Amino acid sequence: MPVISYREALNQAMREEMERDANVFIMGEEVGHYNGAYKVTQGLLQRFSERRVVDAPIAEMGFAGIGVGAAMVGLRPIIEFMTFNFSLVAIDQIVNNAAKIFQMSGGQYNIPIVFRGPSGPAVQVGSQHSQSFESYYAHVPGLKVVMPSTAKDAKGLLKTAIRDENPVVFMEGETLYNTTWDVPEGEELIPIGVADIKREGKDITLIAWSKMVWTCLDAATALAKEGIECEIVDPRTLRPLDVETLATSVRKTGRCVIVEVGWPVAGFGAEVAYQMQKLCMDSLDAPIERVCSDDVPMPYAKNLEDEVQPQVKDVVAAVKRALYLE
Amino acid sequence: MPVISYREALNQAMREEMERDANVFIMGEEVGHYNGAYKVTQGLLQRFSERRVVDAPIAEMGFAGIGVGAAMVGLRPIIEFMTFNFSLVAIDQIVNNAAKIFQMSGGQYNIPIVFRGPSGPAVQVGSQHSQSFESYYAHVPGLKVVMPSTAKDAKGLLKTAIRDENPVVFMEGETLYNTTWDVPEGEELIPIGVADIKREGKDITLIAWSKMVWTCLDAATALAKEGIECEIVDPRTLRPLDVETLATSVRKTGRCVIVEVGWPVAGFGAEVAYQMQKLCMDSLDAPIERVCSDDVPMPYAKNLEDEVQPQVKDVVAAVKRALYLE
Amino acid sequence: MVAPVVTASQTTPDTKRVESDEQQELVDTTTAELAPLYRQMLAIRRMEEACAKAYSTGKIGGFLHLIIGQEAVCVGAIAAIENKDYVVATYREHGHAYAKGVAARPIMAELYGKKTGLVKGLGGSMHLFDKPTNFLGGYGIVGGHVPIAAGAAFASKYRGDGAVTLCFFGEGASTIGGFAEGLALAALWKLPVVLICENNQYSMGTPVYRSLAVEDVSLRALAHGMPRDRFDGDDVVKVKRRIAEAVERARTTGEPSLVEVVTYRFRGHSMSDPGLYRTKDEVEEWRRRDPLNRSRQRLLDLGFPESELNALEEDVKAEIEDAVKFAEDSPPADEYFPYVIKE
Amino acid sequence: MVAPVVTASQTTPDTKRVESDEQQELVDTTTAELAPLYRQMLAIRRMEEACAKAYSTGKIGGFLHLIIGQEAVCVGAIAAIENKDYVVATYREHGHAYAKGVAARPIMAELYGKKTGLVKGLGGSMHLFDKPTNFLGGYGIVGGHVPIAAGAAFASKYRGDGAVTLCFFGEGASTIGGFAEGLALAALWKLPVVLICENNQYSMGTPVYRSLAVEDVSLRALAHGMPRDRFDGDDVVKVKRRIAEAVERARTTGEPSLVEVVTYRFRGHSMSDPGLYRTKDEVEEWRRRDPLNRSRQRLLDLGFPESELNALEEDVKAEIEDAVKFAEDSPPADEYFPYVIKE
Ligand SMILES: Cc1ncc(C[n+]2csc(CCOP(=O)(O)OP(=O)(O)O)c2C)c(N)n1
Ligand SMILES: Cc1ncc(C[n+]2csc(CCOP(=O)(O)OP(=O)(O)O)c2C)c(N)n1
Ligand SMILES: [Mg+2]
Ligand SMILES: [Mg+2]
Repeated sequence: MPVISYREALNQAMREEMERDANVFIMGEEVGHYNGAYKVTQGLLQRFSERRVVDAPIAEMGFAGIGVGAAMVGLRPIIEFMTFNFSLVAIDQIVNNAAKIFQMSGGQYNIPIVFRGPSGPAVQVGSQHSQSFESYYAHVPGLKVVMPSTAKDAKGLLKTAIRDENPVVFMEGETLYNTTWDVPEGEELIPIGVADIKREGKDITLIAWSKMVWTCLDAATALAKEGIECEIVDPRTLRPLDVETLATSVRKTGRCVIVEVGWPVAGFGAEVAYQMQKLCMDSLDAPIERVCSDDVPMPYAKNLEDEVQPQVKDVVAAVKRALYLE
Repeated sequence: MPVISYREALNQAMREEMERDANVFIMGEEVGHYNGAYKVTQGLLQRFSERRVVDAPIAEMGFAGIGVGAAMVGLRPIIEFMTFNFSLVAIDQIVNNAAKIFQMSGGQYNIPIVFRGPSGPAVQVGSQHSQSFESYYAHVPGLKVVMPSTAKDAKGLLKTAIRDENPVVFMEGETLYNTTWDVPEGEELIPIGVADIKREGKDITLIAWSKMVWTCLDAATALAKEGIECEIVDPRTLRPLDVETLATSVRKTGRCVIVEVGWPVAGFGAEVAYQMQKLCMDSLDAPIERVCSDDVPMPYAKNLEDEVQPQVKDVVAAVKRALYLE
Repeated sequence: MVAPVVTASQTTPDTKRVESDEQQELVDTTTAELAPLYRQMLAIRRMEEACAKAYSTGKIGGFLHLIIGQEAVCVGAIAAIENKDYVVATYREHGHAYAKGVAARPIMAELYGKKTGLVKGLGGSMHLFDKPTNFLGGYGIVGGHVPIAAGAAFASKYRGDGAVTLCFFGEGASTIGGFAEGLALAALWKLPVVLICENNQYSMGTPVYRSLAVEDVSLRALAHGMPRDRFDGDDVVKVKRRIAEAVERARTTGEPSLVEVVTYRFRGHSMSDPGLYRTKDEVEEWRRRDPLNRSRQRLLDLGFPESELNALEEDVKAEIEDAVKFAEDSPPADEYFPYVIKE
Repeated sequence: MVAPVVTASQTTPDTKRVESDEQQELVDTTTAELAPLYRQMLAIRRMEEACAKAYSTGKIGGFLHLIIGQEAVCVGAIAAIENKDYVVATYREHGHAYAKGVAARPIMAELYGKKTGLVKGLGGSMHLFDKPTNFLGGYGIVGGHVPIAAGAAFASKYRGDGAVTLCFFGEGASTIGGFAEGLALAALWKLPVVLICENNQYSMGTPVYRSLAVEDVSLRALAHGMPRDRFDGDDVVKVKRRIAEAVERARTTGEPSLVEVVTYRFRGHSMSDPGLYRTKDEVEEWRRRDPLNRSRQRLLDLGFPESELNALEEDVKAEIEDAVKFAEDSPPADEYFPYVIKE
């Protein structure tokens, strides 16, 4: 199996799906001539021409809405947000139109669209550019929300998302683009709504998605040296959420730490916590712990930025708290 | 103590604060000549003139941002959203500007602004007009979020919000405007961040805010007939959240049902559930239950709309589940 | 490409076709053209009246925005397009749906919240959608549907299917960002969409002079070199002709237009609005220009027999009564879970 | 008020003052006026160069957007206002902050993420704010700051304090809703704000002809009857004069303006952009019009002694070196919790 980057995996997924279906097109800022602000769409303009790889002006609300309208009448748009920070100016189109038209039309018009782009903090870009809005999208019935942590998941899930008949919010890890993973060549579709166990372990369950899976893997390695075996469960899709796989692991280990890079209050981790305490109360040997970014706008200075975000040491500490080891 | 309506309480709060401080002004659609789409600003134009009661065109992003800019340089705007459904087109101004300028400016510019208006489902207004976005705002550091359930709380908290040095998202219950409550005349300021026990009871804790407090009160009355005594705790402000008062009650009763009118997934109730299981795990005799609206866009037909939303019978059923009575 | 070093301004690219005469000219027509348009306007008027009645007895709930007084706009405009063309509208869209070909029965049943409703009782008055007639829906967030219309037009251009999209909105919507972005993108990409502003003088209780710095909404086209038009909307045939020009341009050249039609709603913003912000005189003045009376008189002037007119009116009456009865007799809406996610 | 029954269009309210000559005239000035403007531009240029250097050695992180080539715009414009007036800017705002009176030291320290930074290391390059000079900040969401500028102007009008707000943004921002709404509200309410579009030909890698249907951004004023202006931005004195006209209008009549200044950035969009989307020739052509060279030559032509010029240049060099040293030597940023909520 070739080892490719997360960026390349996304690029392949789009390329393959665009080859497969002439109704798929990409629209967003700098996706074409510039080859993508983060180079995820590299080469697609050259391959598919301006008709199908459309550079948009700075008008997220406008082009998100154009995507929705085009999807209503049969196209399958991929709308790239340069980052999901900028999706806030377009969120009304996603929440009030994309998510609701199937319902408002009594099932007549479905919206096969993917909104994708990087999400979560990058490095030193300050508070307006370092946010994680997955809980906003996961909150909304009518949407699906996907957050892959590896190149393999990214490819298989993006292909599935593009073929889905519903709006999918596909949030990529900005700091994952260069990470690599074994990815099978050609067609591997990963279903939406199926969690993946990224590491097996018996002592405690870590639930994490996107970049935080990697932080958990590092923490698990460190903890393994102390004889603590973490199981890492990556939901991969937040809506629908594969609560059963998560709960099975938590029932097995009796302990649960949720790790997310976003803000704590009403973050998606809270939802996971609610579900786990509800489904696993009898098996839980300790309260569910959450590790999140500090409840602050992201500072610019590197030292503070690191302090704000969940680090390996924070996960290790939470695991120990949940194991009553300190 | 005079009995006044929730609407009148809000009106009094604004009127009194505008009398008190010449920097306070109101801006929003139809707030002036029309006296408010829901008549909350009744009479204020007449009293304070067009200078301080400003009818805005349909440009939520624009006038929310104007409020932020005016607040930066010393005014104290009250921005009315006709309903919070329309705040989605302005949410970028709230999340990226109002909430962050104090931080981005290193503490130089604070933003004393209130964004207020009705929130939550009204009656038969369909999916784009029946939404509860409190979890969106509660998610964001830099904001405060207030959701009063009674006329008394509405008045005391709105006055406090107007005097706060920070942005406050003040979400009113659209279906509460006509409800009445004893409200002391003149100055009673209710601090932000203090929960209120709306009913005492020993068997189970119901945590609910805004309209759902009333649903819980009705459920408690019904349950009392069966000998079940519910304690109803109303956080009143979601951010900051008075976890201690909530936890004290849950520790006392050992059972907890959270009732919210919004969607379940990553709703604010999830956050409350996380906090309660964390702080009260040892005292909990049953998993925390959540009663929410169904996970669907709101239908128009009255019968379906009722089915979607938490009703007294749903709360009663959840309480019985939590008490292992069925 | 080397950018020009000197920054001479481009000349103002005004492409206006705006009436400046104070008198309304008579537009050539025939009874064969006008009678069906009159019939449609009348059916919409009667349907709206039936809605108002049902609302007052609690059979219709929520917000109910009637289009009484503005019928010539949707009827005239939609008469200028084909079935394959798309229509996108606001919450004030019963007439647009009807003009696009949706029957009165499922519209009424929808407003009654019935299972037989156009969208199964899920949408209500503000959210009518109909796929067979390419009616892309009624939307409740002001301005939010303008990009959607641009998107349907984008798809037409992408596929080269020759369809044109009409997008209706009020003058109050012309200040919101969604409209501005839809307009800019349609102009940049030359999307075959006709943006039709129904300037009915009010945005809820706010008259144009308090919501717009300049009361001519069509001027917004100037910034984008987009063709624009502006005229009064009492004469349904005139509306049809002028919209047809824009449709033709969109269909043949792909070029969008911004067309403002000046009109008036006779009732309040919605059923809960008593409309106290305007004088009786003002309303009366506009009522004298009722597009229905105007068309009816024109038909008679053109020699349409009064007896046929009466028959037509009876027919409309029966159609709407039947629709009301259908709505009354239909079973209540009964499911919503299947309409969240398409499996 | 009875609305007019007949819908004659208002005439196009163009209030343009746009250059049509292909040659740049010389604007009258004196060494006393020009020398300090040149000094400011030079300091900004040197500061930007120092930033680029520090970025390449990893001492500055994140996004770094330099304004090299555009210095005449912020310097000229801000020279036209007083301390009490407000300035609102984008993420490309080091020069604007400096021109408004912020010292190089806290700017550099901020970019280094130091405790002594202008905003304590919390904001970085994109978010400079300074209350003493009424610099209302640099914002990262394109267009999102335009309503904020309108809000500061609203407050000035509310209080009658006579202050004017300048709002800077790029031509790429002119398609986004936030800009459109800010523009519409400023026009409607006659807010004393001057909206200054720095048209530097590119929005990241996108040239104007691919982002705007019509490349003249100032035309957006037409829809609102707002005064507009458009001219090239190489001559700092010309910028100052023309912005002064708009400022004077805002200060005396409260009327806002939309002013487009045509300029060019010599570097990529940010430090991570190699700028491959434009030709060497194009960049060279614009470099020949470098506003600094132009002002320097003008000073000499006006009889400013070369020796004084050299001294001035040495002085600037020392100032920036000192700022860099200050940044280098300062302690790292160390707290953020106190800056979330004001107690
Ligand atoms: C974004 C948004 N803001 C506010 C509203 C509330 N609202 C509904 S209709 C309306 C007035 C619209 O006026 P106009 O665009 O002129 O259309 P008309 O109702 O006159 O047909 C308002 C303010 C809304 N639905 N959406
Ligand atoms: C809403 C939003 N969308 C996208 C971006 C990403 N972005 C940052 S700057 C920029 C280009 C802006 O171009 P222009 O307005 O011309 O200003 P310039 O950078 O040329 O000064 C883009 C697309 C953003 N910051 N905000
Ligand atoms: Mg209107
Ligand atoms: Mg630019």
